[in-house]
Amino acid sequence: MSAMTMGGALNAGLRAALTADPKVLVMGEDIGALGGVYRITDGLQREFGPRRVMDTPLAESGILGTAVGLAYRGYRPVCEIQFDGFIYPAFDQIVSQVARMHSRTNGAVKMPITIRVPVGGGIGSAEHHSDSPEAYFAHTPGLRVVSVSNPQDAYDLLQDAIACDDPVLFFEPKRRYHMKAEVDTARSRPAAMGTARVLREGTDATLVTFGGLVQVALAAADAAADEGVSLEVIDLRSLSPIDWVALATSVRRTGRVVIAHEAPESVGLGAELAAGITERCFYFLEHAPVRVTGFDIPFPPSKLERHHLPDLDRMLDGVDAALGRPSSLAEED
Amino acid sequence: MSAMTMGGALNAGLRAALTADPKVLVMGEDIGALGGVYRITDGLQREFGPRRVMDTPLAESGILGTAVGLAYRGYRPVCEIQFDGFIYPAFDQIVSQVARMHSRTNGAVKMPITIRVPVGGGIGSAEHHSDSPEAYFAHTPGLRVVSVSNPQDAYDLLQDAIACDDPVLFFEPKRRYHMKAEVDTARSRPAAMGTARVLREGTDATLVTFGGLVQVALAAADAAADEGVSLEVIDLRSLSPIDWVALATSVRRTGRVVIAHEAPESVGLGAELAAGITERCFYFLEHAPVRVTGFDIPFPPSKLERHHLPDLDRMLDGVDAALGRPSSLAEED
Amino acid sequence: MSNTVAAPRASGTPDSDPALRGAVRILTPSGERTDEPEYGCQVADVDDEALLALHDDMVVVRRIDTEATNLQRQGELALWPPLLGQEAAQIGSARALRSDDFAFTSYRENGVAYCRGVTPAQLMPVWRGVTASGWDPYSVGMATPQVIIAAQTLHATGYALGLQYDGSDAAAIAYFGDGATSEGDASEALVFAATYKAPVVFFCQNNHWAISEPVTLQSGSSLAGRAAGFGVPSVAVDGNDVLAVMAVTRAALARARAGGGPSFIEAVTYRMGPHTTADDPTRYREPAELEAWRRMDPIDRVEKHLVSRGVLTDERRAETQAHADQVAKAMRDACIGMPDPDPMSLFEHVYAEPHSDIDRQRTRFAAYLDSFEDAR
Amino acid sequence: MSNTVAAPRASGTPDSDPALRGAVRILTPSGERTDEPEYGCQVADVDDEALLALHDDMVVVRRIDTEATNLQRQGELALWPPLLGQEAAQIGSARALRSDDFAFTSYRENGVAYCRGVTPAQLMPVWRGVTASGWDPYSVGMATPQVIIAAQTLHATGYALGLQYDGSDAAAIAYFGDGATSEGDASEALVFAATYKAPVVFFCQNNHWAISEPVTLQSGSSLAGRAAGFGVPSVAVDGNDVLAVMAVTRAALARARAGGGPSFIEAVTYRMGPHTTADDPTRYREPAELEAWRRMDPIDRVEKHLVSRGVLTDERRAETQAHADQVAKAMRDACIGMPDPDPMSLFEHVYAEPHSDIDRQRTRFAAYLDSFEDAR
Ligand SMILES: Cc1ncc(C[n+]2csc(CCOP(=O)(O)OP(=O)(O)O)c2C)c(N)n1
Ligand SMILES: Cc1ncc(C[n+]2csc(CCOP(=O)(O)OP(=O)(O)O)c2C)c(N)n1
Ligand SMILES: [Mg+2]
Ligand SMILES: [Mg+2]
Repeated sequence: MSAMTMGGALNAGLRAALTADPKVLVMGEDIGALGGVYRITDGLQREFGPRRVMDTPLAESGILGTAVGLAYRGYRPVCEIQFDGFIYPAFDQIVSQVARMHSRTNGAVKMPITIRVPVGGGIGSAEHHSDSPEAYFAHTPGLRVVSVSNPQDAYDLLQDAIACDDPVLFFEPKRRYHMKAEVDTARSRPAAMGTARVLREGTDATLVTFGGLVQVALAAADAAADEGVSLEVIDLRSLSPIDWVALATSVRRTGRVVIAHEAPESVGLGAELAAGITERCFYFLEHAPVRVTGFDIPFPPSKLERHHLPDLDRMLDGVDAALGRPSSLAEED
Repeated sequence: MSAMTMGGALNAGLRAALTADPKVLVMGEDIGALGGVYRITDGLQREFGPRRVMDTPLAESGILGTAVGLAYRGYRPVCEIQFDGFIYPAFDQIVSQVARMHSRTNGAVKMPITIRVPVGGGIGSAEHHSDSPEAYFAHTPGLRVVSVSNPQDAYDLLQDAIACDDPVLFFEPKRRYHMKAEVDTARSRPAAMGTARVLREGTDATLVTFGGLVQVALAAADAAADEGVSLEVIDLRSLSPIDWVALATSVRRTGRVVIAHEAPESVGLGAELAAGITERCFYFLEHAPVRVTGFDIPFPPSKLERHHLPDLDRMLDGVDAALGRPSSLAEED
Repeated sequence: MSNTVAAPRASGTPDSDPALRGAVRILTPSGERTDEPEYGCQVADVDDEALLALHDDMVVVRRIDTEATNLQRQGELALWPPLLGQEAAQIGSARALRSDDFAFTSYRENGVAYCRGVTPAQLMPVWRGVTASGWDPYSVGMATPQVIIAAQTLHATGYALGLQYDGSDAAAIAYFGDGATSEGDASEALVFAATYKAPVVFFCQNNHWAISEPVTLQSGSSLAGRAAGFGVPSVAVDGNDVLAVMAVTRAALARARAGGGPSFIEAVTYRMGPHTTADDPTRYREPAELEAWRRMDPIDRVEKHLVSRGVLTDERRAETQAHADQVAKAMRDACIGMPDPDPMSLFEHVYAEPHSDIDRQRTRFAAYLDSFEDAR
Repeated sequence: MSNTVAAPRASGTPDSDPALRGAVRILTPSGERTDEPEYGCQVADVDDEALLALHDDMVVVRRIDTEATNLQRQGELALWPPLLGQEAAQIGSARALRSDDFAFTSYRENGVAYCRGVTPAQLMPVWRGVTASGWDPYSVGMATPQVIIAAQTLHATGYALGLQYDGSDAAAIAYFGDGATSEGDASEALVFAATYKAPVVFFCQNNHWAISEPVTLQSGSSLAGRAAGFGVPSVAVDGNDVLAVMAVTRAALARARAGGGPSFIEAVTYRMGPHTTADDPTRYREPAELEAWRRMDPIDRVEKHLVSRGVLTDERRAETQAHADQVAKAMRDACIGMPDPDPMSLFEHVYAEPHSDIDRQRTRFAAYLDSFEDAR
């Protein structure tokens, strides 16, 4: 055990993966000498050399398309996309190539590509630096999608993702890069990929979220507790596949669920969670699943982001709705 | 009134738009001399010249990026993307530029761009020629999304989309290009954009779909009627925004809803419809909304597509589930 | 707003074609073998026998093309992209490859596939619509056909980088068309390949058309010149001259093996058939243009040469024809007999490792299919 | 697997810089005005007074840059991308534009914005995070800053096409960096511009770095050469020579106005500051490199020249300094006084026409905010 920030845990996870498997390569913009704009790859090029830790030309489609060729050749590329908003130029290579190559070739060609993306808001960034694009990828067959919320999961899941023979979108909430916690680097724990985690048990309602909002949800649960409301908090962790068993088990007990994410509401991951939970828990539900999300707007200028991003108050407003209390989210008519 | 195929109605709609407004331009790959691979632009270049009906180089990002510049200059580009699977190279320009320019410039710069896309399966096409990418765009703030199912709507909604000052993704189900019907070209009817349409009234359950599956849904309703089940069939038409009033009105009456689309289920449009309907109709629902969709797989080889695409039987299987009868979609445990 | 044509339509006949001017040529259209100063040496070893073998290849792939087109007309194939007219470009380049080299192609390189050892039977299933790929890429050193224009240029570059890292002297080759050069991916591939000195050959078949669009719409100047601007050595070659194509491809491969990095080859040829069996070229191109290019037929000139050498005897012709017919028959038999895939295969290979959402859908669909069984 | 460096790190000093060799130069680093045979005539009209005005521009934008950097350090701005070292490239090109020309730039062209008439106050809000754009593009003939690398090259091309269709003789100009040339969009823009002969000028500021990546990682050869390969006439210019930059830009604009189509300009300059105020260049570049480029300072050489001409008197210097200070003060005042935006503005301008989902969310959010009011 040693205390690490989430950024440090990711760096350690990458180092461990590079050490464990010579086929692992790290590639992206500014990840070499600079160590990435968030320093997640700090020191790795010096340690493993410029071939295993490659600065690439400034072209995201080129990064992913080249990674496809490297995977074709048996390598396991870990691509860093500098910011969420810069993944779209690579969308075609990800959706039409990375996601489909294994099925296209009837299993002959594997695509063990990990795509690391710093995501989300909360850090006062410029335009295109605060997107939460998870829904695009969770809707795309052939991809796995992971979102980490703390140093331990960051360390474990990054290595699981790199070791996985399928392509994995690995989302890192920027606002948690500096979050510090004890990390067990023993790798003794069973692989966590594909599973959600109950962070706090409760009886009145289930609060489901992931990534940067997990800490907010835990704070909301504390605040709710002060008002005598017992919230169960679940960190989804895996956005594709979704751990329906964990969700259904909780919601069947609490009968109420609030889903929170930063991305816009319409056709967001919350829609799938609400629909899937309703399908599995219809007769247990006391109220329709409630969504507390970013609005259906382009991510706003940083001075406005605190109004756009779900915070403790908006989560509690959602809990009120789920409990049938007065709320701005009271049922439509 | 005159009988037209949907392809013919689209061609007539484009001709009408080009005639009505000199700022309207049509651009895309092979749309000139060839008239497009589906002949939707047949004869337009001869009639309006190669500047207003432009063959473009083979680059989708280039097409959309250039359209943004033309819109900046006051033009109203109508871009044809040759097939659904080829829109991804333009994803960045659509999501980061087309969708955000109006909000980025605080309303100073409008993006009246219409993006026509032949979509969906059912015609035995090669790989990447049968996708249904609507969810990606319906999740993207700043875009409007329309899906047409018949010649009259194709004619009306295409002109509405071109006349709209916002960017519109305009999805045309390939399998209906040859569908024939009487089309009123008078343009007397009120604009239909943003509204759903009840195609058949029913009392036992509501069947919601759009595009190529609308005809399948109507056939399913006929078959259900034979078995004494009365289905209300709604053609969504607008995927962003969604006509919640029309949906809620119907489902509050029937208490049961089946949602069908060709795209994969996870985080698809059906998830939003199920979640949104549950939020609005929770106390009226007799059963959880049921989704009948393509599977979470890359679109399969054409010999398999009939098993992947929702057909009459799978829709009825979904209706059985909604009615609480034995069905392969019976609730999870 | 004036209506002057935004870009010239006609794609140009061989005589007026700027791309052909200065292109490397060894075998003239009249069948004369010239000694080309720079590249001639690369094919000095290609004697009459070797040339007869190349001729056999070209005749066979043209026969495959004809047979497949017929199969499509008869409803046995959903679609077919003919290579008619591009036999020399594909055979000349593919026969320059080593078995450990790796080819990333578009949908039209059935001639390349044939040379890589893909059996005619394996060519069928994709175009019949029974599977997304007819062969295991690793067993033949060739990826399955790429439909997304230019995407494979980056895959070849990445694969080549892997070869470099592995210390192998093998090379990757990317096949793509004139239209593909407009896609951003094609340019990004040149950037990455130049930066990393990747052992990759960019083989562009300029067949003058991208469906209905003439190459003049894709580029204001020569495609070979395009690559030079990225620091990638490039050359234009008469794509209907199998010897010249082989020569420049061997030279490019030699550079790659020696650590000299990427090369770009513009093979100037012509798509004599439709874009695919679904296309109707009469809507957009002049018959005269096609006629002019017929005189450049890649097989004709080889035959003229071999006849003048007295080695392409009637017996030999008959043998080649018999070979072609036998290949065509094997292909037809394999195609017609092909069973439809099992519905449950829908869920196979979506992921390499278990995925709970897929598992649930598989189970439900199996139950759904059973419900019909029960009904019986 | 060997660990040889995949690409050279250092970006090169001016003396050793291949890009600079053969680049058009009129004003030497020592301040001597030479008569450049090909482009000199373009700036024959630029006399001492005009040059003094350009000098004033450069001093002012450098002052704006310093002030903004201070404002960021003081927490008044969230971020700032300095243009230190690129004053001549931005002023020389922007002052060549006509008011009806239109500029599409990246985030770093604050000098261009100043010349287009964007007030210093309007430069602040975007970097303070109160709005996505500080000005109305149509009021100044300049788009708001583009963050997505190279995306604006296509916008400029499309806008230029619109100008052509309108029969206007105005032109569009796209500003982008050396790193941007690697993005597919930059190449697609060259393809579209060449095909349609669009009246657009591609103005690439090769400041040698893309954050921490040297230009050598983006291109194996000269960036100017890149464009030529697309059939777009191009020229490399000493980007720290305001006269030479103005001359080549005027020539390119003249070509565009005359229907000659697109041009590409590689302005060879240097990013003397960090990528942005959030960057730390000491992690990736040699102090020596920066030192060498300091000797090429774009303002120094103009001052040397004007002093040698005896026109840059102490009075004149004082005036310029006063002007710069006054601009900086106006900027600071505007920045510090700036109120935060109204929360309800979140929903404005997402669509130009009513959208029911937005309307619902607006209503709910208003109710949500009110619930706090009520609470009080
Ligand atoms: C990204 C993308 N856009 C459009 C298409 C549709 N399409 C298929 S082939 C083709 C023309 C390709 O021309 P070229 O690159 O010259 O190759 P050729 O067909 O001539 O061999 C087009 C536009 C596609 N397959 N992929
Ligand atoms: C599509 C995209 N990818 C990555 C980034 C992150 N990024 C911002 S600036 C920059 C470097 C740009 O370098 P260059 O084009 O030379 O312009 P300069 O900053 O030197 O002016 C990068 C990689 C981005 N903004 N957009
Ligand atoms: Mg072609
Ligand atoms: Mg730069």
